[in-house]
Amino acid sequence: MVNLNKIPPKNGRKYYVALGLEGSANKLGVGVIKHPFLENHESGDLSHDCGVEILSNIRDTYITPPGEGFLPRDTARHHRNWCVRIIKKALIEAQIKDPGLDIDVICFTKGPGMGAPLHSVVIAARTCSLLWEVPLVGVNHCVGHIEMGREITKAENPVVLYVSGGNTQVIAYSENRYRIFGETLDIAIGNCLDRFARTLRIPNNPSPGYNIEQLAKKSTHKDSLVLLPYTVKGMDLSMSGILAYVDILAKDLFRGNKKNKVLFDQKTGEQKVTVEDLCYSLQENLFAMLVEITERAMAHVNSNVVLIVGGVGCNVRLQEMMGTMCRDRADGKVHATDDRFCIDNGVMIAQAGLLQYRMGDIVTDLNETVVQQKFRTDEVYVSWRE
Amino acid sequence: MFKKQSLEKLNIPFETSKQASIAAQVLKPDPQLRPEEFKVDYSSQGSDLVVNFQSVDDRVLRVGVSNVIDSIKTIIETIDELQDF
Amino acid sequence: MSQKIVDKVSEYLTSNIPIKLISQGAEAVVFTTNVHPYLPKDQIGDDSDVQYIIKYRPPKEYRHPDIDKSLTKHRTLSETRILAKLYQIKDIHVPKIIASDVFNGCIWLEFLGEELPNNAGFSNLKHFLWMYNKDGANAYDPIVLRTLYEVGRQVGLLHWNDYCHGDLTTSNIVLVRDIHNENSWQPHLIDFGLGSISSMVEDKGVDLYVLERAILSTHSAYAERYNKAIIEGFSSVYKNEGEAGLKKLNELLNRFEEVRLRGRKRSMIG
Amino acid sequence: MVSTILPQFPKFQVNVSLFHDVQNSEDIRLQVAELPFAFVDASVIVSQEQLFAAVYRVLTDLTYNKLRTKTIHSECLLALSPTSNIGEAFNRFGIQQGSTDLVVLQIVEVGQESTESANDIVKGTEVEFNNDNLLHTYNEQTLRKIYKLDNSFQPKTTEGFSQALVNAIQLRGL
Amino acid sequence: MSLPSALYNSKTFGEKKFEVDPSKPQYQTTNGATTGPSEHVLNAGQVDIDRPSEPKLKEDNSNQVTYLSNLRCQLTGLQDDINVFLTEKMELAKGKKIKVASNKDTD
Repeated sequence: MVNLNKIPPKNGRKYYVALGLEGSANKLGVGVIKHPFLENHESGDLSHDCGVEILSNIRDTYITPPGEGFLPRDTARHHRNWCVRIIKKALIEAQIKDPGLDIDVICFTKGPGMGAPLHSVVIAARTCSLLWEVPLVGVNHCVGHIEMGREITKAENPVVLYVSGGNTQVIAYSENRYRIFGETLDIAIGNCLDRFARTLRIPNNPSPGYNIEQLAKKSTHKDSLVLLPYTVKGMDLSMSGILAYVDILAKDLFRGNKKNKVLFDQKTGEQKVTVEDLCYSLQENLFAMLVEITERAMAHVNSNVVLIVGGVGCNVRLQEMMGTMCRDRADGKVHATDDRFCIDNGVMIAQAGLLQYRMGDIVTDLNETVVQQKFRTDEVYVSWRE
Repeated sequence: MFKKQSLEKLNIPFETSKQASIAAQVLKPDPQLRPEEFKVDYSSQGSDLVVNFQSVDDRVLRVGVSNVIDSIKTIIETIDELQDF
Repeated sequence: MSQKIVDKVSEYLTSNIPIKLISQGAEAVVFTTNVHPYLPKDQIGDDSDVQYIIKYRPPKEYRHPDIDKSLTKHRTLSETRILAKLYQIKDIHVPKIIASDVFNGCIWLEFLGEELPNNAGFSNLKHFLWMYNKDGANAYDPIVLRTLYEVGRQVGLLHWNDYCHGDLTTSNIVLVRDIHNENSWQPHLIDFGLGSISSMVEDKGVDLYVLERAILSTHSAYAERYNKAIIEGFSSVYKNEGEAGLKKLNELLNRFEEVRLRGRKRSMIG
Repeated sequence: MVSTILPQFPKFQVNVSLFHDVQNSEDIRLQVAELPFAFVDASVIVSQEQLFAAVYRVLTDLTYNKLRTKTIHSECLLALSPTSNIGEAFNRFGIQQGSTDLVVLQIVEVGQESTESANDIVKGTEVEFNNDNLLHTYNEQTLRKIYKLDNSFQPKTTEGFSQALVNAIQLRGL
Repeated sequence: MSLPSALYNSKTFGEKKFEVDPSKPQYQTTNGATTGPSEHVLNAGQVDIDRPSEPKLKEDNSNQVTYLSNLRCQLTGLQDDINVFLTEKMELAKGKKIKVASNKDTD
């Protein structure tokens, strides 16, 4: 029996307030949320329906010039230099008057992610905790995505497709863990898209994936797809081979290498494939693979509900494909969220962290707050679900 | 013992002993990436934060010291901006 | 189940072939029928209990038609081809092919397995293990461990002959009860849509890893012992092949371990 | 004569007769192109299953416009073959000079049954087209060679042997 | 009011003391000379929009920066001094020419 009210709200209030800090990759996010204190949370699995109120959700993304990825050192510098300003902005927007009185818990991303950026945020989190005398909770980034997605969409027990710059996983809940049913055997989908974008000098603002999506829409040769390798292995997939293949095409396209038979007509020298076409083909191919492994996991665990989370999850084409797949399954339904919650943010860390806090799982020694670059989704004991 | 290069007594005078103590507590938990090449210890003495570094060479010392100072700057800014929010 | 898919299959098969849906997997919809696609009725005998499997890969509207056509053809063909090859290998148990239409993504197969007692479901490995994982049952019953050993042997035979399954889940292993001994189950590997002919130790290592994870994800509490039994059965095939077999086995198990570690340690940057 | 309709292809009727002690195979061979039948040497037919699997393949290919030969009956010989070489298929499965046992196959559209019957053409003893009667005439060694079956493959029963041929028929040309 | 300071010590070099002179401009800014974006992204055309926040002013309208902001500025200057010194020593050790007052971070 799950009791989400194990720890009562501070100062006899009828609600909880949590501050969430996220900085595991190139986004720095701070959010403040509120959970009403509800009697029916004392029994039963209602962790997907906390009645969350988002008091603020501020994000700042470290942007690099076209053709460049984000390096840990510069990303950490961005987070360090913006962190306090963003926290302040989030507190003001949330109308927090006295953090020490108003905030029940400070939640931070413990991992997985890039070490230096994670560390720069945890320094601020620890300082706030000691300064305001508010307890800390370390959150698994992936669990943050899942909990935020569940709360926003109210999807009770979905198969989760988690797709971002560093992750590609198909997850389903079972016996107090988010278990990984399928995942990439090499690189993540976002990484694959980002690196492709770099070769073609597609801008990183607001994100390479978003720009690929916009370019793909403009493809004028949608009827003739550039065929790419399709590498689904059971519920797993592999993308490094696809990247290598499409990257050669991208390079030849960027340089105008007329010898490439896929891109240029060998007789007339005419260009057959545009940047837009290549973006379209890559998306169609990669997303078909994602939808397929998701459907495989659904068939395996006998579920008909999907939740898409992670930065790549706000791609409308991916959502549309997933929706079509679900429609063809019995009463299937796809849930997704928009960029406010899909892309890394502080609110999701607050949501998962507050659930953890309400179950009594808090940091008792600052040594527990050391960040973990590698922190698998299934390592977390999910105490807040049946 | 690798004590070849050291930066002793990096001394940071905070406003209060509580601030200095918070800074030391915040910095202490993180393990060094290469403990065989670089060592740090933190303590608060009154309102001062005192940090001692030891390293096998100047390169490792430079990276390590600068990272710690970066963190201290974050701590100072956090306290400065959020103490009496 | 979308009626559209059923309608499409019914149209393809015509009303002369009554079908019953038994499962909607991710890529294929599986039906049973009691009509043979080409043998005259009077030649089959009066046994109306005989059933056949129709495995249909419906066009997937979510994916681009070019990808869809190519995948459907490729997988149906590859499944047919592999089943045909495996059929000729001694001691490997796979369903027999009755007919295959790769352009329409349709395969007719021999029906295998049965309904487990007490509504425990169809006799695939998943349901079988669940049946023994229930309260009151012995999860480590010798029947279970022997069956898992046999599962391992089937995979071992597959790999020894340089075939990989590509999707070894517990639902893709069907158990057929021995007609002479009701406590003896012969595992049959099914669903070779992602199968391949491969001598690469990597592919085999991944195969074993996928199976191990499948057991772990649906039978977590007993996974360790279960996986051990599978590996014992698997190894027995290689050990039967003398020095060369042992050498290959070691190489394979080492790679399996490597794949497993890779899985655990895989960079997980958020 | 076995006369049947494959459930998936109700527009076509399939008639099959088996003849033993055929005396006029040479005559038939000469006019084979004009006759609306497929004449198959029975030494390469193991089972009903093998023959009907080929018919199924022919009707599928016909439905989806994938026939490789000129007529539905020549297609039957190709469909029996594990390779796509048409000449080879005719040589291996078609009626031979000295053929004494013949399977005569006819596919006609329902409602357009021809008046011509296999009995009018073949001079021999018609027996029922069934597995038992095929048992005595098929040549396993020839079939092993044609279907390239490995010697390690030693099925316990004729059905087991037949299945390997069915497999090959499904996969021809793919 | 005491100032941040540090002491370097090595067997081969001896001691070097780092001290802050509050009147000099490099101890009055939060934007350090050695803690900018890495050379690599600057070369790729990065415009630095991620500088540290400005020092905070006291709330008494005195137009003076707070004690902690002052400390942060001084520490920034001290960090630059230490970085420059250690960078020079590293280059010396490598037998390379000393780049005087290099404002580029090298880690």
